[in-house]
Amino acid sequence: MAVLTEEQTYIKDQASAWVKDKAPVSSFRALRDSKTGQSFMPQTWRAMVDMGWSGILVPQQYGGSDLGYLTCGLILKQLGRQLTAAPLFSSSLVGASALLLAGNPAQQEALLPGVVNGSVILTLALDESSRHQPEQTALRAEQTADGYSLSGNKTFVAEGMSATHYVVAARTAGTPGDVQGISLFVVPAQAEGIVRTALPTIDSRDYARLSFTRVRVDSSAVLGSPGTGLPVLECILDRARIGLAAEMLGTGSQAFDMTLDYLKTREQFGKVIGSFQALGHRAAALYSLQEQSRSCVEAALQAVDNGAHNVPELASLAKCQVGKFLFQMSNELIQIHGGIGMTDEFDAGLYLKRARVLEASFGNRAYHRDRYATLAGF
Amino acid sequence: MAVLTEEQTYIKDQASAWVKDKAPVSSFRALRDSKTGQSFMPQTWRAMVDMGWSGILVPQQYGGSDLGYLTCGLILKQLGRQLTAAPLFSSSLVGASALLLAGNPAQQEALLPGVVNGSVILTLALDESSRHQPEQTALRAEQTADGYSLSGNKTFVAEGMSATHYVVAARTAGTPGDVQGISLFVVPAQAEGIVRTALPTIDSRDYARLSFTRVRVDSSAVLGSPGTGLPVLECILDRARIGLAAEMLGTGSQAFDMTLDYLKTREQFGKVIGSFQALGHRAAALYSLQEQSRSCVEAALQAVDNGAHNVPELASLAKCQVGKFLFQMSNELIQIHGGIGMTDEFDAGLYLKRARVLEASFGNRAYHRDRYATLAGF
Amino acid sequence: MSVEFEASARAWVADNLPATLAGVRMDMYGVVSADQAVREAFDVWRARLAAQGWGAPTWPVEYGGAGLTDAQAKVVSRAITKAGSMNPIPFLSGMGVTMVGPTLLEYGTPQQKSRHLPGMASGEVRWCLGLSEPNAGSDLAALKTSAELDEEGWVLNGQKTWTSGADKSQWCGVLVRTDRNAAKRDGISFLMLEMDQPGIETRPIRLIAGESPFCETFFTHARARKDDLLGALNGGWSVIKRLLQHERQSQTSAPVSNTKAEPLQALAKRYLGVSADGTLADADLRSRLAEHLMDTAAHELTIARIMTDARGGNVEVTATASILKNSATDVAQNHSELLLEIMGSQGLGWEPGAYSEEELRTVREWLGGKAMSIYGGSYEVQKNIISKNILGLPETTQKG
Amino acid sequence: MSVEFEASARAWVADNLPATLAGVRMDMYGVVSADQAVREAFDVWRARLAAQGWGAPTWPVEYGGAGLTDAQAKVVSRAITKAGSMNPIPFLSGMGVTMVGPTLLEYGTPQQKSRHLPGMASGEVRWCLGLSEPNAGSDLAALKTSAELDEEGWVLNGQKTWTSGADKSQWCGVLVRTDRNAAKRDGISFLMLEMDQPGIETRPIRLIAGESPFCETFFTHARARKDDLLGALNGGWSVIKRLLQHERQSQTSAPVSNTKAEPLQALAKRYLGVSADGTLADADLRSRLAEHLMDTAAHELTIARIMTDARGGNVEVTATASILKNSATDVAQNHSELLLEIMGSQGLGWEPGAYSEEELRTVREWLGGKAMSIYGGSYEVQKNIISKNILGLPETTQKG
Repeated sequence: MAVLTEEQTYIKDQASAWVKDKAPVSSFRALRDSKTGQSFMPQTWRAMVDMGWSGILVPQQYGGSDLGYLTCGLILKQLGRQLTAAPLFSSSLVGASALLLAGNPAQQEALLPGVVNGSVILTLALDESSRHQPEQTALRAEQTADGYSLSGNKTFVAEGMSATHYVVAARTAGTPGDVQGISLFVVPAQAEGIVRTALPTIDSRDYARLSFTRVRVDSSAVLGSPGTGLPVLECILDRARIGLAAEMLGTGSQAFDMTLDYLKTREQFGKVIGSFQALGHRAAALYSLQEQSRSCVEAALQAVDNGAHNVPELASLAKCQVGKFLFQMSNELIQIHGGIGMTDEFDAGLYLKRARVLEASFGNRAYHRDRYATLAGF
Repeated sequence: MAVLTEEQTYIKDQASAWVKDKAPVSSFRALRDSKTGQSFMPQTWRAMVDMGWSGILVPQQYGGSDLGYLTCGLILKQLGRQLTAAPLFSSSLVGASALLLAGNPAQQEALLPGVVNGSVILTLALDESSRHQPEQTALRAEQTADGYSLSGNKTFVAEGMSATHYVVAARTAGTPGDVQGISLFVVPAQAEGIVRTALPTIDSRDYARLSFTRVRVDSSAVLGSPGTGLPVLECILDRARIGLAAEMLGTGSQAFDMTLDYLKTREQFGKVIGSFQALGHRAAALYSLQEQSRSCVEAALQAVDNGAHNVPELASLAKCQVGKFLFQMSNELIQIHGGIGMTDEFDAGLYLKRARVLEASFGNRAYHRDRYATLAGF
Repeated sequence: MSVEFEASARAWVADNLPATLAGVRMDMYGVVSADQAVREAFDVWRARLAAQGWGAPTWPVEYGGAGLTDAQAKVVSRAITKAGSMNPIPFLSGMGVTMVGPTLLEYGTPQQKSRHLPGMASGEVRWCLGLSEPNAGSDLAALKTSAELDEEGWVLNGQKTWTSGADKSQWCGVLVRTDRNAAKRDGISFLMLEMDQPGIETRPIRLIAGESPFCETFFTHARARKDDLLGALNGGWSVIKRLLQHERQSQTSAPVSNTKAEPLQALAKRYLGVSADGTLADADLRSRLAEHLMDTAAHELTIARIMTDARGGNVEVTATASILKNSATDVAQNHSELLLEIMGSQGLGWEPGAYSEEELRTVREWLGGKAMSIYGGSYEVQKNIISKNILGLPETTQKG
Repeated sequence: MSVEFEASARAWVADNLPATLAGVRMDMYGVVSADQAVREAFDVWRARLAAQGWGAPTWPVEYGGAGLTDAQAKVVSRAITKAGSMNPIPFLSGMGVTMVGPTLLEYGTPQQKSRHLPGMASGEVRWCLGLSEPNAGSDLAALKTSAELDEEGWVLNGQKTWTSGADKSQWCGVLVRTDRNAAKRDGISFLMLEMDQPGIETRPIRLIAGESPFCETFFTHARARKDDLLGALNGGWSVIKRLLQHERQSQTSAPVSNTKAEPLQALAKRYLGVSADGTLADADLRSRLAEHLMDTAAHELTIARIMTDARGGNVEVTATASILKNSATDVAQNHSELLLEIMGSQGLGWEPGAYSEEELRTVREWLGGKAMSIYGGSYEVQKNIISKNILGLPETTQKG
């Protein structure tokens, strides 16, 4: 990967050590089994904020460190390894990116400090059906005397129950499918007319369905220029896809390490199972997939930091390649562990379930293959 | 498979023995290296005719035995095993099927006896581009006072150089892409205005490109009713696809046997290479593919004999599944044989080359996946 | 086989199937209904089937069967299915009718047969099987659970796992080590014992898909009668090999799931919609869906071919049959993954609320289905069997 | 590294590259042209490069090199490429500059270096390598070709195969058995000998793709000078291991084919056309094409990552690098298969007439490319290396 700066190396090592020590998969399991309905532990989130992770993409003037996406990705990868639950991805990366790319100084001034100190959890509310289709946005924003009135539904909203604010993609003109007529709004979660319902997903994380009934916001809530929101939304989404790919890489890499360790220690027919050539060759193939998707993820993170022109291609590439790795890896994790892998007591199931949720987020492999082909002009 | 009749069992065993003994792959290699431009050995074809193979689909009244497609498939599979070159598939199956399905008594009377005694080689001239797209037929047939005048081009015509007659798909109305307006004609290869050029393909078999320049035929040359030729053409094509699938199954099965034999005899690192688990598992996967495609091919052959309603589905299924098997098998044939498999001296290359030609004939896998989906209503 | 028999079977079902049961769902533990009347009707139905010998129709009448041929048995079950119901007894007997019973018929003494078979055939006695042990996995022969003979009979000590239905069964067939000094497979015996005794404890296993029929089963000085040894002493390996063949049969003859429910392509169109030309909106998925449907058809045509060949007495049958366990697994698991992909974010639900029953069931079946490639001879073991027993490749060796 | 150097390199090329050569195609045997003038210009170009020490720029000046750093060497070759030509010497020297040379630099005596290196660096002496033997395949250490020492020197007997360019080379590096009694790998030595002698016969090997540079090479009392033993007696295994590392380097740094030619998607649109919405007419192929382009990008980004890491002195490099041989193979072979599919019946031509040059070349490259997963450490050997050396899994064992 890119030769890291001293600071990046420090943060990477810090994240790796901290996550293993303070937020390992066992604490996620405890949270899941506690049935408190809590989607993350406040003290975990607090610690991340104190370490400055919530401000990594935010300029100093708003209390952040402005270290960029590669640094943020290094941390997300570590969280992915231990399935650590926190709003870091949804708010500190996606929400912050939305404000940085589309917000005006006043909006940034109003929310970024909160994003950095953790008091604001700003998440994107986009999908309306079971699929990721930005241009199909249907939620309507009717112009009113002093602003807009939003009505419609959103679903699969990450951190949707704990969010304090939403970036809502809405239609100010046109019909679902039109690239024109989409606008972005920042809406407080407490706004009158918003009803949120928790989605009890297999990964026991925070996802919500939102219904908007004549939710009134004034004109200052518009992020960017009304009606032309799709291009900037795509920029936000590409950063989200790349950040998510970094988390997925971590999840897959941990699954790989667990499997490799099992191959080296588990005995059957009086032999370590890793000595069976067929398993060895499968491990080699998985390792190759891991290394290649890692190359894509790191290249994509750097491309964002360098303002490269091919961020869209790299975003679809990273999400798709790491998606392929994680899909196979999560299945092999179960298969190679055999019976024990099927028990809830063992962690394999947690990784498998999380893997499918991540795959369905921000466009699955088929979505990004199609997008990559379109971007490549065929 | 279907429990065979005594007669079918006899013919199957006879074919298997005769092909190994009289028309093995070594004689095909000799033919290829002879550079005589001959596409098959007359005595081989003569022997097949004498055994009655050329008349298996033809009713007794025209000198055939009317034993049906399953029997014909059993023979084609054996030819496929040894890459035996002969017009059996193109003329005795495809040509005969065209006459039986679309021909009137006069046309059948005129040509079927010749098809049976081998003096007539009747082959289908359909493709006009590098792809198999029946409805894209563009070769025009203009109505004249006493019949039609054909102008246009055909390519990838099997047995095109040795054919005595062609079944030509032509357009009497509409434009390429229209399902209406396609008609079938029987045209003598010697007809004025036909120029044929040999296509030197990798499998060293007989394929030709034909150009038609105002080729005059009278109305009696029309096979079936003019303008509505596509439905019956599809029926002919399905029989062709199923017959070809049977040949492909034989080619793949022989490749499998060669590979299995090599796995059992070839030593490396002081061990028989078949004892390496990774290779054993690959052999198991190939065996599974072979058995499953065999089920599809046999079911499809029987469906034709039973006049089942789902012949189109089974035709695409058989061509596609056996295509998948043959593709992987032909590559593994080379890979597992290693260096020796790369040499022209060894037969692996002959099977690999033939495999790709068969794959491209009468619709490749992608074509039949698409067709299967369409037939299934999505 | 005679048309009369078919007619008489239909007639019997018509006369004896309580109307209240038609179409009512049943699972491995009985009828799924809170309605008392339905539950009583179910007991009547079970009793009538048992009295008719149709709980295990191919078994001899003396052991609670009806002495029917396989063909006749098929006719019977078809008659019951046609009437919109099912024969619950094979399920109520746990591993009894499908596995332990057939093995008992071959290896059991007359006394053992009359003692154990009728209870299975009537569905009144549920059996479980104690085979796998922790840390043994696919290596069954490595089992450690021991049985020693004292004056009153066998004394068992050890632990089994993946014993399906152990917490609900009255009897258990268990594989034990009766000779520590013999070679792995030569020191094993097959014992039958009652579950309701102080020496046995069961603990249900929670799986990634949630609740499961599986248990961990602990034997602490558990007791089996001396004459409940099935087959020869230290001859348990041949008994179990036969028993597992019965298991494989019951597995591979099971239909592939998507033939039951709404066709996959219809469901896909419902979730994804279609393009202007009527094809599925997601062209990428469409190709993979078509390929999956073809693989499914190929698998089912292979089962059909094997059936025909078997009737024709073709010897290749067993060879071809060896691929079925894995191809059934491929088809079923791929089917589940495709369902999840089709349902998108609606295919990720764990608990009710925002998801349809179908969506929740799909997710649980997807998770539960991961077991198909692990239990009953793992995917890898199946490939070893094919490469060695069927293709005749030598044992795996050093190096390479 | 200094801008001046880059400028001076460009200047030198501008002054010394004969204008007639710009853009003229060259292959491993020299310039591809019938034009006498061009052929003479080519000899001039080679001589000037040699005089400049740029045939093997990183070698010491005393051995015909220019003592440049790797970075400087890259600058030189870029300067030549920019001028629309190439450096033919590495090709003219066969296995000399890329493999035998670097190994000689490490293991050779001063005498051996001055005797052999200048000829390689000037491109006047072509070298081949006699390593594989019939029936040895991936198991190099099983070689049988023997060498015995008599008063005049080494006497070689045996047969080699896959000796690339043996029929056109002046010298050969050959791996021979010098101690039958030692363990496989401990009885092997590396000898250098002249090809032009009565004891050596070569026979070209015809491949499935047609003509090939490979030969079978027969040694019958062939002779090598006593002091042409490279490395220690019976120490040939370490020599060859090093030499094969040089081979792998030259392989994996080679660019992936489709980055050169017309982009695959453009070619696909040319052959298949597009639908109303501008997407490729064959939607099924479109998905697989997209996946292939992504796999290609992932492979190339991995090469790039390794380069950066290497500069950063990251130790993980070698681990990651171990996947490149196979991923390069996957990408290249899949690329060829897709090309064939795209070209349809036009992608099946063996001889000119009805096919374009591009179509014929595609077919030959598809066939030739099957070798990628066989030579230079087969696909299987690569996976063994990864699982054992990189992932640390134990040697393959009995059973399973």
